[in-house]
Amino acid sequence: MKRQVPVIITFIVGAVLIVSVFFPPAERLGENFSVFFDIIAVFAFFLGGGNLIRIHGNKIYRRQKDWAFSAVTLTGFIVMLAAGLFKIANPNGITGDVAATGSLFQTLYYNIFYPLGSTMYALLAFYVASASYRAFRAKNKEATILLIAAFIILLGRTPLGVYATGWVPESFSLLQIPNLAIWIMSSPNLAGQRAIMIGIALGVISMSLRLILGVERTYLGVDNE
Amino acid sequence: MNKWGLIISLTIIAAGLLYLFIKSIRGRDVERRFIFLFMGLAVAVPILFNISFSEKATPIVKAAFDKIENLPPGSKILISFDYDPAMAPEVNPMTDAFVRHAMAKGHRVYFMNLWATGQPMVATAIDRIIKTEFPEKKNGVDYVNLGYKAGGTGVLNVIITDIRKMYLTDVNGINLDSLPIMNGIRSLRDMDLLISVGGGLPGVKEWVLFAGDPGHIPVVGGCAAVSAPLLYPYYPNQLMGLLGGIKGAAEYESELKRKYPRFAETPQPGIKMMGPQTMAHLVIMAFIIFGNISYFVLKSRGE
Amino acid sequence: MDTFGIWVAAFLTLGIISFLYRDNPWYKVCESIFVGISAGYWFVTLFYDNILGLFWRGVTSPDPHYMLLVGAVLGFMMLLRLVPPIGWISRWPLAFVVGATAGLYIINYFSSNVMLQVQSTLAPLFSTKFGQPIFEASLYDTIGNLVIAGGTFTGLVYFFFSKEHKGVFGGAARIGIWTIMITFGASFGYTVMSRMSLLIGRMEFIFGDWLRLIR
Amino acid sequence: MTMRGANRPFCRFGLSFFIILLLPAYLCGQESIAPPSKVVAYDFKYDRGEAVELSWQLSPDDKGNGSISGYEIYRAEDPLDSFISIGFVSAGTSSYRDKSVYKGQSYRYQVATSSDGHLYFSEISAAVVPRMELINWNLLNLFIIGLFLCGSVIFFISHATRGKKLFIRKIAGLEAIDEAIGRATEMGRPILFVPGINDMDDVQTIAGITLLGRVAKVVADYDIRINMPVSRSLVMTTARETIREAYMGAGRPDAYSDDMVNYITDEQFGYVAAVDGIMVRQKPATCFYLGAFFAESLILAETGNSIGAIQIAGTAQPAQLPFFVAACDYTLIGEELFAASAYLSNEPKQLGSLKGQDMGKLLAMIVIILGVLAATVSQMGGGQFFTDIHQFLSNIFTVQN
Repeated sequence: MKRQVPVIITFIVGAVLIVSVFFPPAERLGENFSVFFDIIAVFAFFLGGGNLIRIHGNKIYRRQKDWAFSAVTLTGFIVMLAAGLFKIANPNGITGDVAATGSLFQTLYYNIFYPLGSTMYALLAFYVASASYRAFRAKNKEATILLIAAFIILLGRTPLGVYATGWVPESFSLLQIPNLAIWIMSSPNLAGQRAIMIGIALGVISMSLRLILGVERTYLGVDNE
Repeated sequence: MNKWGLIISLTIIAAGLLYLFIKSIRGRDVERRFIFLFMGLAVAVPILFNISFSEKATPIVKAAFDKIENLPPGSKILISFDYDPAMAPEVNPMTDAFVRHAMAKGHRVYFMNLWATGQPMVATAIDRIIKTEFPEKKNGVDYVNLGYKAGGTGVLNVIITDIRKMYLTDVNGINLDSLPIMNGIRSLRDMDLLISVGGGLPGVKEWVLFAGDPGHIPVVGGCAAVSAPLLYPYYPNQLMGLLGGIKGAAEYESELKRKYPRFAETPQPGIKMMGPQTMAHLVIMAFIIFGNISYFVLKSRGE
Repeated sequence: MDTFGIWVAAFLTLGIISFLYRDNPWYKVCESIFVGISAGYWFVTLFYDNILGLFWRGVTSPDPHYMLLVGAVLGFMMLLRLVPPIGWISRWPLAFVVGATAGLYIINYFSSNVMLQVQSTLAPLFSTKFGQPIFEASLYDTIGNLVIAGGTFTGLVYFFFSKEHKGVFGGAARIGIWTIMITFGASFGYTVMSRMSLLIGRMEFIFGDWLRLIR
Repeated sequence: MTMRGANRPFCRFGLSFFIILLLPAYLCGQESIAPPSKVVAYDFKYDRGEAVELSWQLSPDDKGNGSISGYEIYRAEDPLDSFISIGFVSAGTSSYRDKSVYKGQSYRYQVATSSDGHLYFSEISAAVVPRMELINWNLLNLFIIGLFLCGSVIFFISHATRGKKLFIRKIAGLEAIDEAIGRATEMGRPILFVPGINDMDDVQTIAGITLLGRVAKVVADYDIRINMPVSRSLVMTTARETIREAYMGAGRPDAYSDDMVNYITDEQFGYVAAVDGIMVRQKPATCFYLGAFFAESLILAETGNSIGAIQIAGTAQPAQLPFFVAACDYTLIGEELFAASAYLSNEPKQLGSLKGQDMGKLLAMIVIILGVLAATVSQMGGGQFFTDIHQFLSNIFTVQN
């Protein structure tokens, strides 16, 4: 019972959703399922948030290494929760939009969340640089092709590409770097994308079928017998 | 100032490149931190000296521009801000340009988000652009902010048949039925154009797959440069036009400026950001070259 | 943003950047703040949008959507994990989610990624208008079309699982992986641009909003 | 003011306005511009009764020279209520799909040529009632091809279950998993498993979790520490269940602890900041990145590289693949991620499904070759036969909606 019911649920839900596409009266079932998922996700957050409090609370309680940082995390979490749920300093009071201008929630968002998020993202520029230096090396044929394609595209996005091949006559305009870059994007790139996309879709179909048919149930922690 | 700035930046960058070149010729690997520092400089210097280049719209950007330009005034355009603060520097110039264009052309604009973190972005865009540059436009008549709903593609699955199943009110809690702009709008299918600006998931691709395709509604996209190659296959059949990264935004801005002289003096963050961007590109290319030089030097020594 | 806010933001920005040098307490503080604040942010947003906005408003509206209760029951089952003797019930909503995802993905990927992508590949190799002599075709377009059709085909060959990559088949798979590598290279080249913009954004904040060195 | 602008208030004032606008059109317009003719409205087939198809014959004055700006579509509920404008199409268009109708309600339509601020109305169409059909025959092709794909997967699954031997080629990234785990054992350092940043409603995450099941089995056998920070609560619960079962299977349930899997935060970069911290502090010997990844892919991979970890990545996000390919030791490209769990299970049933999806690829390849050839030959003047083949293939791969 413990093991069979989930497999049956997966089968029924999956099968019904697939079939529903072909029957207009049932066409909208998918919507309801999406809505259910949203609600389930919030309930699950009680587990996640609870886990966050438990882990960091334990660290502080036991004075483990770096417990002070756990205290910072926990404070941040609670302050943000309070600011949002009680709408602290919200100009429109408790009925206003939670992210109204001037509220503590929005202030924290703009002065803390925003700079942290965008800086973390901006670190990528540095990592792209180190990866270009370290990883983009012509170790074999595949790596060389990747490298050359990347190089041409990069060149095509700079004025350098325009000057470098500006002398190429109009009748061979494809060999001018900016045109070549566009050609790469619209021809071989398109072909590769398509092959990857079709492949992914077939992979998804096969994997989904394995899930629906109960062939694959590792995710339930139930090993296949 | 501009000229000297250019000279100084080029000198600094040239010195760094020379150092890297010598290192790589000797077959030594450069420490990561030096690469990081150099990269930082290559971007910072052009920003400080405000170096920029001129732009011309490529066909795919022009297609996006023309799509909005050719809709009759009063058309219904939905703009979805599907990004977060982290992505904002790259895609905000696009939403700015789209909003300016739609407002100047007299379209009706419906804002929404599929990303929770994008919600405040709409509010700032309304404050910064509509309220200051188009004070005559009225909330609820010329534009409306529907706000954010969780569920990503799930939201699209719902609102393609019925917007009110997801959105009972706008972001300020006003019942949709009392807003003139919502008259006769039942679902996404009543929109004349969908614009999604975003770079992750859900983003432009989901708008195409879950809204544009099933509803036969034209979609125009704006995305971080990283997602652009992924979206090329959808152009021009499923996606009417696409702004890829800052370059796309800069091209759109230049087109907007050309067509509407009133925008000549408004900020053009896209065009402005292309300066440091170009410099960074050159430096990255140098890194790739030097990395390979040092690889081959090392390899020839090893054998 | 007021001055204090800008200084806070600058402190946090530089803290994250300091990680590039090495892990350090400044970064750890920023990291801890980020984790706490963002987890709180998401919970608040999910609460207002899904619980209050979607569920509560839906159930209490004059025309109540009682279907939403099913979602709530499933969500509640999830919480039963906290009660070990009947914790296994929490697998039901999970099974539900997996089934629904599998069902929805099959249809969406099938119609958009398989059908449409195959269909759009079915183009003639020569881009002439019907009836025009073949020599009018642009050479570049013809090469491009050939590459698109051939690249898609060989790319699919590469992904074949049930046949060894040997002989002609292996050769085709080889061309396939090369095409895919060009795609990756192109993606990389394009992405670099994206990443720089973000750094530019942060730098503009530091030099402009904070240090006021640029306008 | 353009005609379209003038029509907005029209919607609201209904009949009275209609007459005011209509009169001048009849009085002064007659001699100059002709209205469209033969307006036919019919129920859009195989939907929920939410669309009406409209077609008409273009006005003889619509010669594409800009003399008319387009057609304004009017609709009235039957029994005759006032006509209101519901849409506008540009000149040269002779059809419209009205998607704002209600099932069971009867409607009549009228189309007006719009020129120079004047409207020239057609006859009123016959009444039409949108109906809901039970079966969507428009999707018959989707059904048949889908049946072939799913059918071949199911066929090979059952084929394999009957004990038929199937060949599956080696996938390098998967062969490396055991080696990577072995390395962690030797070095006595933990394994880091990142299942991407999406929730369980993304099939990539599910693929990552199924792979976790395989990895956890080995981990439980060798008693290696596994650390799995996640960014979604639902993924956390699922992953715990998966790892716990793996430990039970290995006969060491007491070695399992909930602390192996931790929820960090839903926020993408908050999560990345924390995972980066974990990496530089715990120095895992092996890092797995299997699931849906976005911008964080390179941050993770470069940080992992700086601590000298073996890295195995897999995602179906094409935009992130180049970074993983460049910075990681092994990368599962797209489809390989979904095939991975089946491959590693080494069970005939699962391997059969891989053979089944190859049939899908074969179909796509055959259609591409035939279609491209037929299109090319027909382009070169090869005759109706080839045009028909191309048209046929193109049609069966077109999804109508």
